[in-house]
Amino acid sequence: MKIRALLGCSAATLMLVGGAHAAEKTLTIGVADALTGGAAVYGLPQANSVEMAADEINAAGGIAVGDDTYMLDVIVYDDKANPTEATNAVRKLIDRDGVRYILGFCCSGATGAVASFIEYEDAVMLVGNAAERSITTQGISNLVRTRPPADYTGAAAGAFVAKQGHKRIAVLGALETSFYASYVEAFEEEFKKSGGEVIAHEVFASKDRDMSPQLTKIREMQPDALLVVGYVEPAAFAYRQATELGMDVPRYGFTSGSEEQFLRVASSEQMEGVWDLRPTELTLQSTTDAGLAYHANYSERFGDAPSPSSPYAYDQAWALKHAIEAAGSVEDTEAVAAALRELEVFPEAVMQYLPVEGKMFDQNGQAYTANGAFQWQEGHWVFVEELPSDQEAYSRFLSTVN
Amino acid sequence: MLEIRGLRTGYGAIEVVHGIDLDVNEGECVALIGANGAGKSSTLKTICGLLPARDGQIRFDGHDITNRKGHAIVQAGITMCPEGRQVFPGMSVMQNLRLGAYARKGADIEEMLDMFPILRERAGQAAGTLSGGEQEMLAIARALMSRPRLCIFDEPSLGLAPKIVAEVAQTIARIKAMGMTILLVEQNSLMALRLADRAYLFEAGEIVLEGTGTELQTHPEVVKAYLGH
Amino acid sequence: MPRKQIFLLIALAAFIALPQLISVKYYLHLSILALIWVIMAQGQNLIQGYTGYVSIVQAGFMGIGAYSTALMGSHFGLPVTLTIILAPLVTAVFALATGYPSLRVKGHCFAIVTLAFNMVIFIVLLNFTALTNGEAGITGIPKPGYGRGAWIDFHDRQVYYYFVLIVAVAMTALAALIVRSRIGQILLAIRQNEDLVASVGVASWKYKLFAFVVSAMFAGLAGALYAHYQSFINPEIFSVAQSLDAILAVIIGGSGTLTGPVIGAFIVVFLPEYLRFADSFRLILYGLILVLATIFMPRGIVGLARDIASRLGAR
Amino acid sequence: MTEILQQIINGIAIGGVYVLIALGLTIVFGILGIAHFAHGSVSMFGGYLTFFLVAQQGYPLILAILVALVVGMVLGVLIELLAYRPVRNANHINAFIVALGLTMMVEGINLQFFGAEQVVIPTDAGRVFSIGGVTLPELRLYVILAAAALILAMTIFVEKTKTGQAIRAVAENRDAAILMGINVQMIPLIVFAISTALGVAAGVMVGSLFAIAPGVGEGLVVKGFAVLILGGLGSIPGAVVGGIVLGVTEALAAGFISSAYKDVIAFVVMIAVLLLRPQGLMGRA
Repeated sequence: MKIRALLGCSAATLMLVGGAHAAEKTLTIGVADALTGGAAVYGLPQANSVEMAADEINAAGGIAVGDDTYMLDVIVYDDKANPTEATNAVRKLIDRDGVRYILGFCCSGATGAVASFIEYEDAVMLVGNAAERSITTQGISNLVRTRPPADYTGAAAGAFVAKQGHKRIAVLGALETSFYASYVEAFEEEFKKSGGEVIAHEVFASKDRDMSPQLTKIREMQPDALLVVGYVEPAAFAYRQATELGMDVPRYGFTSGSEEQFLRVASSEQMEGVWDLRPTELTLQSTTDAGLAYHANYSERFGDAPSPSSPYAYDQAWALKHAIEAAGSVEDTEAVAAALRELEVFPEAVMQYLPVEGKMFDQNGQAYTANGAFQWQEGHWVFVEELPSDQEAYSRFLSTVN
Repeated sequence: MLEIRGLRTGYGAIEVVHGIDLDVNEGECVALIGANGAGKSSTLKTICGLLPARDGQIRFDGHDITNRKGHAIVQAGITMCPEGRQVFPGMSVMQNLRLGAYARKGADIEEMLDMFPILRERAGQAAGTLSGGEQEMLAIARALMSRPRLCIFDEPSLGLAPKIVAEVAQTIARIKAMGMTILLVEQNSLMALRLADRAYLFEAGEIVLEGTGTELQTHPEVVKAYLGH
Repeated sequence: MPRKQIFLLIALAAFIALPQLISVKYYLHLSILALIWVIMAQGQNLIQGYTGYVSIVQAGFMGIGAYSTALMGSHFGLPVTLTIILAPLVTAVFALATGYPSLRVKGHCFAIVTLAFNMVIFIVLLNFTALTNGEAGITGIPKPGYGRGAWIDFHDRQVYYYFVLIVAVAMTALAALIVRSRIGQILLAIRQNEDLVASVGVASWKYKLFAFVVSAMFAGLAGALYAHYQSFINPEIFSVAQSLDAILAVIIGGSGTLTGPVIGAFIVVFLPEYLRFADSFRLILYGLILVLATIFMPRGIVGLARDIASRLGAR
Repeated sequence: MTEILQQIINGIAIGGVYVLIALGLTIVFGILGIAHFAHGSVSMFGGYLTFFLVAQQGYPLILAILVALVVGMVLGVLIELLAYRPVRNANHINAFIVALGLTMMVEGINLQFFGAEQVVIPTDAGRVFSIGGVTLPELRLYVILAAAALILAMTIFVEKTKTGQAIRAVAENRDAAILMGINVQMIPLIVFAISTALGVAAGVMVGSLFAIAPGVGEGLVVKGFAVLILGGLGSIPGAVVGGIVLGVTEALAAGFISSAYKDVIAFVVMIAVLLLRPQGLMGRA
């Protein structure tokens, strides 16, 4: 008994001594993301993945800045994907909690609201799944984004579909959502280059679940193929109702939905042959070792498989760690923001980033990943091929947009 | 049969009936007369449970029915043929009549149609499309459908042409002849007093005079104020 | 001095001193939003509290004000102060067009029809992308004044706070003037008994339309102030949910009073902060508060305070 | 021609759902004069419950629907007793505010119990019938038939049964109904039970044909009120005609005018009816 107490005592003393050696400090980082409401499907896994990354960084010894080691502490606020709530959440993080590094951001509206003022704050903003292009066209020096804009993927998709030999294609999608609209726009531009034509732009709203009127109209126009662009919940209905209306043309899409999400709505037979043309994101068939580890750790910790887009936020945390270490300061946000722009793709990254001039983020703060063509085959999404994407060219193009 | 003691009632902050005593005996026809707003209709509504009593007691067949729910009072055997007829305008004449018998089992509509032949002609028509006189007949027939022991009439002649008024008066007389106990409120005081065995005169929420129909018909005050010559 | 005026002065002094008392700037941010909501709620109160018509389109009108000030600025290059003044007028045009058909029905149906209008406004803001830029919204909306570093810099939140405070006080005063005028008396009479008003030969629809349009102009102004404060707008902020918040503000504060909307606006903005602990239950809690308040406190906090004051006074 | 026919078929299925929602709303409005705004969310609760029983508890679909109907009826009765009855005699605004509060509560409860992800009630009906190019999925056919059956049952109930007649009587003239010996305290409870049952049926239809998700109920209740205004307030035939008209209008608008503005067009039709015929298509002047 006595011996064990003695041992315990000396262990405590050792730890005290160790602690006094190099100061161990806490760096609080913030997450603003949709934790409730319809967008929580995207936001909640992102918030989870940041917390997981923070723990992993801490376990690996934290962030080393000079003699100090910083352990990460994460505060998470719900922005409900609503612009006012997002502004409130970030204001609170900066003004009240004294946070300088803000991660998360799944959804474009809320992200745009924060992006409109973040430039003037002593803070760095890392955007995840929000795909609206304008977020990285405003030249905001303290903002970076891990997800490529939707039109970057749309162009690659247009070239791919043209290659399949289709000439007349009908689009059905959430075209009021601007990143979907920009996907279609870029798609159309590429598609036209090989003599194709988009013969219909039909719209569904995010709450619509009955697309049969639009599909009936499209059916009457006898297109070669159908392109469905939108959130997975309505898109799944579009696929199902297209078969119910007896349409048997090839179906392409940009939805990034999981197998379970589609199977809840449509049968596997109804989904057979559907293409999803999207950023490669996290798919078990095409991922790296880091991706497999991420999937395993996330599943174990949260009891649920991670959403394919959640690593955008996980990678933010690691990018931040590397940038702070490179900048050698946690206080100097300008230096950290600059270091992010200079960062090379790091081994912990889960998404497969395509560097621009050797850097993870281009001069606009935008990162690029590979795009892929996935096809539904007998109940599963199968990775078929990588879509040809030219990130260097797109990056130059992005710099010209304002 | 019906005994009212010290009844007070009113709307919101305003009291309109200030403690009245009133009796209706079995088989009797009692009329309440008086000026507009004297509290006659409010008294009737309170008896039927449409308006809460603030004070006093209403007894029917020896049972206290003060502030009982409206439907319970109908079940106890009191029914009212309301002011302005209040038929269910979108429903047919037959449906209106059947509703009259809602509170009891069975319905002898044939009997009622024999008594009011005009309703037989209109049986399938929506009640709202009937003329005023026809609606009054329907309202009376509907009230009788519940086989009441006390039948209350609230302003049955209101807004009707003189010829129809006479018809209504005859009808009430017929019902009285059948042995029905009747409590009647009527603007047309002469008609009321001719029909009534006894009558009460209301003034500003109080009963100021009581007597047989014939007595009141000749009472100088009544003659001067209500019968007008 | 009468008690009422003393109370008024104390309240005003408190609002003026508020930024100096706030140590965490986040609460200054919320206070600015709350003052913008005061204008919203005063407008809502005119139609809901004084006229007795529950309108569910206040956020839609706020959106029209916000988008019109932003678009007039970016398309015609008009100065910010001018577009802020014009925004309520643009809103008034839309309010006239929506108010006329809506006011043909009463009570609950009026509420539903106005709600449909809010949905229409929302759908148009979302889909008319050529003008509104759809869901992505409009970014970089300029502040009033002469830019960063000018002697009055509206980027400074304290400055913006006092700016919004002045407007909110002015609009509350305007609401008071309207309520005390003959028009206000007729509006009150309409709430009490519309048929009676009509029967004495007053064309009640004109007064209702007036109340509706003025209430919309309040919302339009609030929207304009919001747009320039946040520098960002998108349709989401102007959905039906926000219109319901405006109703909540009036009911909780005390409908048909001038103080009620002020209290209600602050509650609507600050309450969510204090309900964070129950984040996922927030909707349930909100709804419960609304139901219980309507049943047990139908005259809002102001009504409750008055009851308590008069009871204390009676002792 | 095929296209128009197909669009009408498309519209009738959703129109049937609108009718059921509107029927529930219209009887409540007729009896209590209340715009029962929470109706949509309560209906969705029924749909969610059915999903929960089928997908998570393994109940057969029919049994699950029956349980949901009963639970829905009890819930409807509770809502009337606890929320609407206390404001019965207050200003009509208060009743509407209570309705709004209830909507928030029920939406919150749905979110809490069933989550934010969309939910689809699984069914076995996967066949598609095709007649001359016009297609009709099996499930839609069932929905149309079920809606028709419920409308018929509702009509028979109101026209032919004593309780149904009492409900109509209270709607037409509350005081006169009291004089008939109708217990007017009981009627609202019965009405809420029936209304909620119809709503739950609509919720099950939406949940199997489409999906239930946060906000769907609110969207549906607004459409339900549009139907009421179209058809005539408190009118049962009005709800039937208005619901079909709205459903078909939406399909035709989406198919031939603009899919982005189909809801706007539906509301414009409602406003036009309001201006030209304020009492609604089937309402009495």
